[in-house]
Amino acid sequence: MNKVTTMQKAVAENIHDGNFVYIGGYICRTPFSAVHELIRQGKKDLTITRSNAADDFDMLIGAGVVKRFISTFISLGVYGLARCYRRSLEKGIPHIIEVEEYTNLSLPMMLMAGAMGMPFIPVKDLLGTDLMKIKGFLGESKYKLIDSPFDGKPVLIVPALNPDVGIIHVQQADENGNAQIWGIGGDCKYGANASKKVIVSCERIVSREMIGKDPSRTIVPDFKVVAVVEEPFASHPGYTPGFYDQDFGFGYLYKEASSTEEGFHAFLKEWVHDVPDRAAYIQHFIDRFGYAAYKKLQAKFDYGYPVSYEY
Amino acid sequence: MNKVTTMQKAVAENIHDGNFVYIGGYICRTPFSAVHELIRQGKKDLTITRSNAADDFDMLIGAGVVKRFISTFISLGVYGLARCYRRSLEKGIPHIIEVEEYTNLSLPMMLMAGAMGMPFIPVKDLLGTDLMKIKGFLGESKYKLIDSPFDGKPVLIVPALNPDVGIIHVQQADENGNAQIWGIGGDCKYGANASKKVIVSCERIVSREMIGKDPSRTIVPDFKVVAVVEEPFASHPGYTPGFYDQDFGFGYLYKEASSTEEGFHAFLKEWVHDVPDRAAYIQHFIDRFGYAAYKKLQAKFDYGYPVSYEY
Amino acid sequence: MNEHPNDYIKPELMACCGAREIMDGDVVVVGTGFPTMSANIAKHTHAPRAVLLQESGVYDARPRRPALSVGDACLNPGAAMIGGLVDVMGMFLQGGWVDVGFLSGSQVDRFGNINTTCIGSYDQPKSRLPGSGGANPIGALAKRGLIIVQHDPRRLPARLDFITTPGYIDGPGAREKLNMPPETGPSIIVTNKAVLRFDPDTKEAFVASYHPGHTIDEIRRSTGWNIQVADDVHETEPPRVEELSALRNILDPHRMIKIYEGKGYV
Amino acid sequence: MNEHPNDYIKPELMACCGAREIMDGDVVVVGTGFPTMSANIAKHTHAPRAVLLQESGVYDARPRRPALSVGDACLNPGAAMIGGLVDVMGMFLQGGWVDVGFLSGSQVDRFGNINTTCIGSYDQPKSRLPGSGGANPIGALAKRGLIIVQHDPRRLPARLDFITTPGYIDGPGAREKLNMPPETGPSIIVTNKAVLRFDPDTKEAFVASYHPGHTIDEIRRSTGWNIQVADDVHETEPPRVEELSALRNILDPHRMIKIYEGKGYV
Repeated sequence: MNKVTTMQKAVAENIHDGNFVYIGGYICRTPFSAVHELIRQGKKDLTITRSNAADDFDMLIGAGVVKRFISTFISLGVYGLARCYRRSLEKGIPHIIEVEEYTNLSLPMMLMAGAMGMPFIPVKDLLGTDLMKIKGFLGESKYKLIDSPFDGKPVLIVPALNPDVGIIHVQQADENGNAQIWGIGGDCKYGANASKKVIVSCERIVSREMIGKDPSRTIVPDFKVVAVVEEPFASHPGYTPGFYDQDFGFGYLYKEASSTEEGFHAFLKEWVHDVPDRAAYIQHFIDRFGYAAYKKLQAKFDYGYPVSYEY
Repeated sequence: MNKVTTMQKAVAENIHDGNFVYIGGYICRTPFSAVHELIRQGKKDLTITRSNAADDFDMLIGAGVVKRFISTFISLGVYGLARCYRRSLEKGIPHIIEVEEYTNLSLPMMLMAGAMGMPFIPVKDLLGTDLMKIKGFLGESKYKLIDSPFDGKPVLIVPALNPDVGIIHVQQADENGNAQIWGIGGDCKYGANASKKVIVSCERIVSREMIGKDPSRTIVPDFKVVAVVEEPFASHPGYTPGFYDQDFGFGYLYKEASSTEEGFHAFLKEWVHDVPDRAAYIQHFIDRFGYAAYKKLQAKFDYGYPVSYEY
Repeated sequence: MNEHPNDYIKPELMACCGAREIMDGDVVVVGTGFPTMSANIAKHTHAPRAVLLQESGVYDARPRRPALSVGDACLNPGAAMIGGLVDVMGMFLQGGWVDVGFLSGSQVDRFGNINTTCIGSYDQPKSRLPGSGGANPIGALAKRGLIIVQHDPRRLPARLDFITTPGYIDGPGAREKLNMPPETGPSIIVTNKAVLRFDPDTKEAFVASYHPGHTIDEIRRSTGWNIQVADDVHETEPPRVEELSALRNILDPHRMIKIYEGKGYV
Repeated sequence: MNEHPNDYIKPELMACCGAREIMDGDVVVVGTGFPTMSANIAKHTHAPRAVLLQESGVYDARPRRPALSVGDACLNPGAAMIGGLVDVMGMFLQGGWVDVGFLSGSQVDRFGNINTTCIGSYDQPKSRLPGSGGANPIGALAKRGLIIVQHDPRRLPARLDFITTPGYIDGPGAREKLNMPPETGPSIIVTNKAVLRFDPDTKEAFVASYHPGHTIDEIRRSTGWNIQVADDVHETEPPRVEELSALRNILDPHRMIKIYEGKGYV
């Protein structure tokens, strides 16, 4: 079944106010065009999650899309603290979001547990810290500290997560949604597979035959996927291995802009609301910074070796 | 650190009588040359495990190497029941092995739990069947049925496994032990990573640079590996994707031979004890069946596409 | 109206009975032999969007020869996704994505429980069988279990020597009590004499249809318990032209399915 | 005898202090900045077989530019293994394979507990910080935690506003009581004034050495608790020629490390 569509339709048809949404990426393969579309469509009251959140989550929070955030960390990397996040928690602008905090061990494990149909999973972090004392919207279900039924020793267990929708950006997918990646994975494979349905954006749509030339690269099978969007440069200002580098200059631009409410909204107007889709975004990028700046981000070529699955 | 050695040394130095040994493979990438070496060196009292065992496990059992077997299944595939396994359990020949039985869901999960440092893992199989009633050498530690601390509902948890040694065969590895595969994985990645040390045999040793051309294929990092053996055709009569096909004729030969004690021992003499190493094994194969038969098993070429990790 | 050639063999009829249980879009875990044939007949007829998984880690394989095991080399080239057991059995099956699972066994009881562990006692078996493999979790977790078994009182006994794979266990409410996932469990038993289905209230298998050439009386005598018969019991629909055509022209041109005749599926 | 050039800056000295804690063959989880520099100085001097992991999923990266985050594009080409968080944080860290983990924080207390969550109260923070990320599990599970922090009473307070990452928690026996893995915990705090180590009995950080140009008295005044001093306290060994050479010629030719001076590491 051909699931190729536009990001506008993918988001409009599959993500609803109040949904629990997993958004993949780790600077690597951030699904930024989907994030912009969520903002453009004015989605509300979302619960969002992923390990090590960055500018994309900050932007969603600043835009008022987010009600709840299952988090481990959020920053702008080299550009320091996440401004919109801070404004939300320190000053209630645009509103205070509810936060439930885990770590880069427990949250990926909770997504893996969700993907694998486990009710909970034991982890060895959190213990002895104030992360145990603070309980947000999950309340007493944030974790349980039990005595192991095997040896009686204390074991921490955390609940599985199953988002309503997972959004990931990948290098390539076929029209049905078989999605392939290479390079840094973050919690992408398990976040997507834990979700009840998956929206895939990709740098290139390839044939089912090409998928079959290297099936070990597939992280999500087509039967979980509800929409496939061919969206080159979708991770910008993040990067996609083999396609383009991270745009540190744009990161600085966002940092500066998001340092004030006014700057943030001007940024949103320019880069989100005033561009209807990713093609217009790229057009605007080139208009504003020049083709040379765009070209400079494109990846060098250094291909590896092909392998055979034949017998 | 260059860990390249011979299978003789790898097994002699790293596997000791009484060890708990994970042996990878799923017809695909069976580490058969290591299995033969275990028999040749007369190892004793091993506890062995993997999901969906086959001819290699049957051979180890018939050769008297095995004391205990954490199992899910064992057969000769199209050639039916595993003869040596049956003789052991039905007639005590050469001795009765102790069996602890799980399934192709719970055992891989127990190995994954071992690899990930979890004490136990919840699973949704076994319930309501006699697999719950029979408890072997793990006794009451085979599983625990608890009420979920989250919702009070019954949850089955099974213990993590951490073998002393893991043995896997892969397509390629570098001299330090970074091991790469493609194609059917079975429980190989988690079985190896759950083990305290890993012996890697491979079809080809490649440079560290070649590993780095496609790091997403690596399933075991070098710091877990104690020995690397370049051992082409090591999976025969199993197969390795991209290298050679399964040898159904040889499977029949083993089935016929293993149908009697005498036949089995004659088989061991011919294919294990009378050949000092894998090179001699291949020589004997060619002497016995002809180069054409050997050639026929070699994989066709149908290479996929290379990818770039550049930025 | 469907055409029904009359030159079919029993294993072909059985494969077609399995195929008809698969709905378009179903995610199906298959083994080798019957399951693969059934699933592929379905794909080539009424369920083109059904998709197949093998427990070894393969999704949507494109084998150019019939796979002789779930780890067969021919399942590798061209598949849509290849991982390992944890991906297929954990992420897809335990994750709740599998609609149909095929099962077979040396013994099957009235509740669809299956024995693939031993004949005789577990500790001193008369015959030691392979064990569960993927059968137990497939029986526990697939939404619809399709069971293939030969129809005789030894194979359909009143009581199993060992329950390897759960059907409805000891009857109504048993799966629920154990917190097994809702709306899972066996949905059909296809034998060489009949199609059995499960009563929603008693969870017992009953005769839904008898294959051409067989009688209710024969089926009753060949069953190890006092099997019930549906009010609307009828003759099983023989293989349709398009079903046989898919099987013989595309899936099994060498008619390897004939080996099942030798195994007693007549 | 080692030569010690005297043209080093404080962040270089601190990076060298970190490097000296790494033993040959250690598996090291690194972030960016100091940790990467320390680990690589070690690799280029006394610990050539130390290996590096980034929590994002990377093992043994070969970056051609300094990585500005643990997910930096430059970590991809040439790495020995790339998976995801579950591989590095689950399989390697929680699996017990990580010898050394680098940590930093806005506040560190006498037991090596770290705050990266908030200044002020959690519910109404004066300043909201990024949160744990990988720090909490690294602190919980690495055999030796190496902590980098600026030395002033605000950053080394008597009491943290929030414990994000566990050191020795509230002292001896605390980790054991929680069944945290044996022989794990912080082993050193490197500040811009001193090297602190942990008393094996009290689990409190004490002054092991003072950096050239600093005094015990100054260090005491800059610490938020009544810090103990080792009997054999001595001046920190300045950067060695080969350490500086690795840093300046190979790892950081543009001397990006100078930005830490601007951040107060002087």
